[in-house]
Order: sequence, then C-alpha cells, then structure tokens
Amino acid sequence: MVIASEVLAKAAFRAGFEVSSFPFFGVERRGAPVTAFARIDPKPIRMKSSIYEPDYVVLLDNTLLRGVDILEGLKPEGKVLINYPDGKRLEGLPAKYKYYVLDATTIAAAHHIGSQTAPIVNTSIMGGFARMCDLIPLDALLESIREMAPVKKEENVLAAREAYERTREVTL
Amino acid sequence: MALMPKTTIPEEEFSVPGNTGCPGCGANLVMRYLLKGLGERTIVAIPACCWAVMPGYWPSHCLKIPMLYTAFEATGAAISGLRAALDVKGVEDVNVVGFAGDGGTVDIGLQALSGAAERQTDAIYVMYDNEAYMNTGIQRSGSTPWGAWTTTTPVGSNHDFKREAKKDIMAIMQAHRIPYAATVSVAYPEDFIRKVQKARSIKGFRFIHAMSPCPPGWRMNPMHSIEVAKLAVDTHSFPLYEIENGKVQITRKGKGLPVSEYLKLQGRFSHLTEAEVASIQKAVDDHWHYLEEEEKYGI
Amino acid sequence: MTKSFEEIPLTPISDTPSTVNLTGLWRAFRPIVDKAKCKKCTICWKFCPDVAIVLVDGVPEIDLNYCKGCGICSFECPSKCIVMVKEGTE
Amino acid sequence: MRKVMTGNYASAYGAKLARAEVIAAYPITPQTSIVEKLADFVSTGELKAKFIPVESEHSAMAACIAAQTAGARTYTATSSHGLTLMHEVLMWASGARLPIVMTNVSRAMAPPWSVWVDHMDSVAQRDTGWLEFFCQSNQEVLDTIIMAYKVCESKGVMLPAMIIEDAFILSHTSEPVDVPDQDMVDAFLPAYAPELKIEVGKARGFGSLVRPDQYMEFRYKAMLAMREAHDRFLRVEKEFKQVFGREHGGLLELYRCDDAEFVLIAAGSVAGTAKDVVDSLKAKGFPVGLARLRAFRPFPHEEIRALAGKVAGIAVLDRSYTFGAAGAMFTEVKASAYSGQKKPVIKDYIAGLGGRDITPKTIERIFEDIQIATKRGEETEVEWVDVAGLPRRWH
Repeated sequence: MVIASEVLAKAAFRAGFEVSSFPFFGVERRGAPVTAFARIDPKPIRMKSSIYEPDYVVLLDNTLLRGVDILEGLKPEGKVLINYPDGKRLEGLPAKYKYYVLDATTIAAAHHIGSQTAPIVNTSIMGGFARMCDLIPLDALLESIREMAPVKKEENVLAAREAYERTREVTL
Repeated sequence: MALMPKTTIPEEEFSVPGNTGCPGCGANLVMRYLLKGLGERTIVAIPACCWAVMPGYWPSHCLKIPMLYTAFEATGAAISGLRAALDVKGVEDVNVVGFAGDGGTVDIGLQALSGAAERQTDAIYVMYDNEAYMNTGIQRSGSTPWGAWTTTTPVGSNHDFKREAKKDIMAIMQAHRIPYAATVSVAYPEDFIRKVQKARSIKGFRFIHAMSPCPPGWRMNPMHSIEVAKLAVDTHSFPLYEIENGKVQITRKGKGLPVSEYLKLQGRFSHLTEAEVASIQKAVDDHWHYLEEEEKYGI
Repeated sequence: MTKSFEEIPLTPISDTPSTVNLTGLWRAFRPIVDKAKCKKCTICWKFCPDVAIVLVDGVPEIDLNYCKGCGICSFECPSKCIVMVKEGTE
Repeated sequence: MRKVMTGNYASAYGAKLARAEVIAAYPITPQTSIVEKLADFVSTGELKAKFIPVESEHSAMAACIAAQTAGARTYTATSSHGLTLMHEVLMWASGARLPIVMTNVSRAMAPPWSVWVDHMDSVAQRDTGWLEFFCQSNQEVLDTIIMAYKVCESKGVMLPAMIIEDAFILSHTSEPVDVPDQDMVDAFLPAYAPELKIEVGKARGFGSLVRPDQYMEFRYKAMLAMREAHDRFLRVEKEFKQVFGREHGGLLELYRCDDAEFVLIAAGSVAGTAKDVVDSLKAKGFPVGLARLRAFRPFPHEEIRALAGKVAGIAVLDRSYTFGAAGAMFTEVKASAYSGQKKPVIKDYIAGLGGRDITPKTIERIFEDIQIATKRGEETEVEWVDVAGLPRRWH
C-alpha cells in the first residue's frame, strides 16, 4: 500500500509532476488495514496536511467496502478504483461517482508476485490507476516499477501493463 | 624469610606524581601497572569515578598518555567511538582502554559495557574494584561484598550491613564470549602486568578486573593496602585467574588462609559476628571450589 | 588565578603535568630510609601509589614533594629499613 | 539530480554527502530508515565510514563524542525517547565543543504513547547547547545537514547541531529532492580538521574538572560560539546558494511578511501548509504573512524584534508545551518582540500535539483569531487548539 503510493509518486514525478506521497502510519503489524496518500501537482507541493477531499480513491482490499467509509470526502467528480473480482457486481455504493474495477489479485497471482495465497497487488493496482486517472503515461509507471521492485522486476512490469489494459469503468 | 626476587616489571613510568588520590590508593597502582603493561600507544577513557578527579583540576594531567573523560555510564560507548575513529583514520597499533570503577562498570555502566563486549569492540576494559562508590563517599555498589558496611548499608543499632552478594562481573563477561578476561591484584604486579601484556596481544574485547584497595572506604590503615590485597588472594576472597577463550585458569593458588585474616584488617567488616564470618567463609570456599571445577572440567 | 575567556581553550583540555600539585604537603608521617640496611629489593618502588620513589643504584630516594606518607613502603619493606616518623619531629 | 525520497532518506543522503566517518545509531520509530539506509551505504562501500550498532541512544551519542574527539566527523539520528535519553550527553557534546550533526525525527513523548509528530522532544533540548534547525521539506533536511557541518566545524563555532524532521510528515513522506553532486559538496565542505583532537603520543586530558573560579569562562565561550553561529549560518547559506542555487530563508524565513499586519510564527513542516493558507488569504485581501522559525537555536532574536516592529499581531504556533508556563517558542518570541519599541499583541496557539493534523482550516482560524484579539487588545495568551471538551473560548 505504502509502496503503491510511492510507486505512483515516482511515476508521476517521472511524468513531470511534483509529488508528495505519505502513509498514515499506524503501529499495526503486517496485514492490518493501512492508508496512504499522494498529491500530484504541476506546481511544487508545500501542503503537509492530510488529504480529506481526494480526487481519487484506490482500494486494494475490497473487504474494506464493508465497515469503512472509503468514499468519505471524495470530491463530486471523484473516481474510485477497486480491486474486485471479474464479473462480480458492485453493490451499495453511491451512484454519483465513477467506478473502475480490476482483478489485481488474480493478475498478481498469475505473474507470481507474492505468494498464491497472498499475492502482492501494489504494482497491478497502479497499472489500473494509470488507466483511470489518465495523468501518468504507462511508460513512466513501468519505469518506476522497474526502479522500485526489489525482485521480479519484469513480472511486476507485465502485471502492471496487463492491469492497465484490463481496467474498466463499471456502472452500478 | 628470603627477600623477594628483584622486580621484573617495566621501569618506565606513565604516571606523573602529584595526582590527587588518597594516600595508599589502590586505584593509583592499578593505573600505574596497567600503563607499564600497555606502553605509550594507549588512549584511556575514564568515566565519573575517583580517577576522574585524580588528575587534579584543569589544566593538570597526571598521565603521560592521552585521556578522555566520559559520562558515568558511557565508558563502553566511548571506547567504541575511539576505536571506530582510529580505524577510519587508519591509526593502527593503539591500545584503546576503558578504565572505570566498580559502580561505573557493574551498575550504571553495565549496559554500555555489555554492548561494547557483544560487539567485540577491539578494546581493553579495566574495572578497578574498590567495592563501593568511593568517589561519592562509600555508598554500596553492586560490587560491594556481602557483610560490608557502607554509608548506604549502615550497621547502626539493627546490626545491619550489605545483605546482597557481590555481582560476579567476571562471569558476566565470560557469558559475553570475549577472548580474554582476567582478575589482577595490586599486590602482584608481575602477574598483573603479565596479564595486561597478554591482553594487549589479543584482538577483540578484553576485560581486566583489578582489585583496588581503598583505605578510607575499607576503614583501614593506608599502609595496609598491599597487605590486604595479598590477604584477599591468600584467603581466596579475590582469586587470581584468567579466562582465555572460555577456558578458566587459576593463576595463583594462594595459601588458603581463613577469610577472617582478610576481614580483620578492615573496619568495614568489624561488626560481623563469628557466624557471619563463617557464612562469608562458606561463600568464598564455594566460589573457589567452583573455579577449580571450571578449571578442571572446562565450561 | 582565573584566566580570561580569551586565554583558555574551547573546552578544558589538560596538558600540564600534575607535578604542579605538591601533594607531599598532605603528609602526616614521613618515611625515613636507612640506606645502609637497604637490600635493594625494589619492593618499595614497586608498591608506591604516587610514583614518589626513585631508585638510585637500587636504593630508594623518596620525593617528599609528592609522597603522601601512606606508609606502604615502610610496611612492605622486608628489611624494615623504612620507618614512618611524624612530620615535624626528627 | 532530483529524486523522490522520504525525509529519512534525505537525512541519510545528507550524512553520506557530508562524508560522515563514524555513525553510531540506535533504531527508533520513526527514525529507523535513516539508520538502515546508512548501514546499507556503509556495507556496500558507498560511504567509507564505521557504523557502530550501539545498544542505546545514550551510547550512540557517547560514541560519537569519543569519535569526534579523536578527529572523525560523526553523525547520528534519533527521535523522542531516544533524544531525551541522550540529554546528558547532548550537554557533553556541546561542552566538549564537538561539531556533531544529528537528525532528530521529532516525535511526541509518552505517556500517552505516540509515535507521531510534535516538538516536545526537540524543544526540551533547547538548553543543551546544540544548534537546532526545524525543516519544512525533505530538500531542506538534506541541505541543512550539509550546511550544519560547515557552520558547526568553523573555528568560531565548534558546537553540535540537530536537524529536525517532523515525524512521518517529513520522515515518511516522499517528495522530490535534489541530491547534489559529491564533487560539489566536497568543494563546499572540506574534511573535518579540528585544531585539537585526542592523539596517541600527546599526553592530554579532554574534559577535565574545572574549579568555580574558571568554569564560567568556558561557558561564556560557548555562548559566544552560539552567537557566532547565527552570523556564520547566514554566510554559509549565502555560499550554499551560490554553489547549489537554492536557500531556505536564513534563521527566520519571512514569507510574504512585507505588508503583513498579522503574522503567524511556526516551525517545521506545518509552515508548508501555512504558506498555502497565506497565499489564499492574501488573495482574499487579508494582510497576513508567515515567519518560519527555522533556527530555534541560535534564536533569531534580532529578526523577531525587527518583525515585531512592523506588525500589529503575532500568532505563535507551538507544537509543544512547557507545563506551568506557555509554549517555549511563544515565550521566546515575546521576549524578543517586546525588547523593541512597538509591542504587538502576541498569542500562543498550542496545536498538533501527538501527530494531530494541523489543517489549512486550523491555520485560517488562527489568523482570524489573532486579528480579533489584536483589535480587542486581548491578553489571553495561550489557546489549546481544538481540544475536545474545551468551550470554544477562542474566536
């Protein structure tokens, strides 16, 4: 998650933006829900306050659709990307936003990123984000992934590319 | 009685007269013998202890080698920093020495000492053991032996005294798997200097536990400083031994005199009953026996 | 005497030999060596905590500027050739 | 070259570019990645230094002190409880006149346990004789480390410096940082060459006992050094700008204060947010500005006094609190301000403790409040901002 926002920041930076990405750091151990934020702007970013009104929300773990208001503060024209199984219908979300889905878990598993029971979806989901936001060229993202992935660089790149291609907007 | 053979200890002095230690101070001799064994290429780090005031007021300096004053609990860290700086600057063949009292070693300095030992810092750590906080005026330390009077273990009308055993710093250091540890006594300078020279020849963390009689703190005549140190060895109260790569070797058997011979020179034990002296005797015998077993069978 | 801040180093770095401290002044008892009885065993020199004994041909000379009068030399001397006498007497 | 990195990596790169020779450090949240990165630099040989994995922060500083006394350039990093554990040896480092540079990732003190930002730890060290620099950005973290070595090692200064990164807000935020070329840094910052160091063959004692009749003169010299550090820093930053093309605003950075009647004084990362707020309020016609307290030590006394002579109201944002008094920055700002002819209304706002976010809205309200307080000439001095359960006493 934290890595995903950093990959995003680096990709945006590569694409010529100023960036600022930061986690909300709890002291929870591995596996607990975490939140990370990123600002992307053509101008230098000085703002150090947290983000309360995002333009985009990215959800890596769809089990959080229950119990957490992931859309809190999202701007009226906001877009949402959810890691969600193919063909399954999204339910109970407000219709005013645009939704994008992507089965990042299946893609990551197919590229052997992480383990089969716990695939690491960071890079796949960022492929989806590049598609949704239409700000960051895919190449910039792939280069950042190459730079940051500690192992399996090319697998991660392929996963992100596949995710980019398979991300689609859905209507509720 | 035959005269002792002429000394074989190095003649060169690295101590300068005019230090402000008490008359008959054992810690003065510990430093003197230590530096005879180590020589000029030595830097010594000294925390708060008697030795921090013994050089006298600025700008007085009572050694012919450099000395770094450090915070009370920080000797182990200071020698780590000194060694790192010398290494990074490519200065070789220097003895880096930490020189601390018993409180600065077994109590407040134990953590930094343990860290430095665990990191196998290439340094020699010398604890001069006068068995209490003598610089602040005779308060108990973890190294004060059972039975002793100190100002914080007053005898008073309750016939009280220190009720806890002396911390076994040698065993603690042994448990750090350091290459060399030895006990030394100011009464046996040849043995003292031989061990220091041996320590000097070894790389890694080395520990010297030096018995350091303190006339005011032990409530004794300053002229008895050497005598009491001899009796400590002869009664097995302070055994002389070394531990090289885990192997224990007793370096002086001593005469095995009754421990009362050692205690009776010192006012700090004068309140003890016969039964209490007997219990000290038992503890001393047990420890001596333990050392003999360790020597015989290894660990 | 107090030195001006301009005359002192940044931090107290000591470089003056401690021989400036005449610790012999502390002494209550003074060691007297009977040189004729001395067997040149050097034990007194070895055990002096204050480096206040110099051997001249193996015989001790006590540096009274620094001898604090602890009496170790007297007690340890196997030939009993060092006696402690109260300062101010002969 | 510009790279996206966290404040902690900016610290590690700063220490590497400065060619720290001995690094003794102990991990603590949220400083840990500084130590890890430096251990990495040393193990790969990218940085030729000795890394001492000490067993405590107290030992970290004590080891740096010894190494620096022996002539090595040293660096360490810590946070909150680690910093306060060092307190004794921080005083030792400055008293021994050793130009050690350290990053403190400023974090709240327990209890209540908190790993998040406030300035209690750093502010509590204000009397230790360390230079203290609060940073707004990761770039400033890196640059200030390099500048600090140059300032501290200069002959007239010889004092240690603490570079302060706000916990998580800088330490774990990734933003673009220009990493200067090593050659340029080498030219700017020559090798450490102290006049006096502990050396084999030279019989000297470092740190001796000093009598009452001489002690004060040593302390007076340290005071002079801190005063000298003020001017030296300005000169060094000027030179830094010539070489690297950027600066961060001296000891008190004035942001759009020229025609301001109401000024917020704040330190650390919140200044970034406050600059955005100043821009938006200015656009609406409010005469506001920001003065960023970049150095807390040496305190920019003259700069504050000059500023106070030009404004009607000053709001001081303290991210710490001195119990029984007020915020330390407020107290010192007021003392400096009131040493001038004009006495603006000055109010203290305690905010952002234990990582509580300081939002643009909060800063707007502080500006609003100081304007009203100034008009009324109020003497209510300390406001605890947004404390649940407090009546909205402030405007």
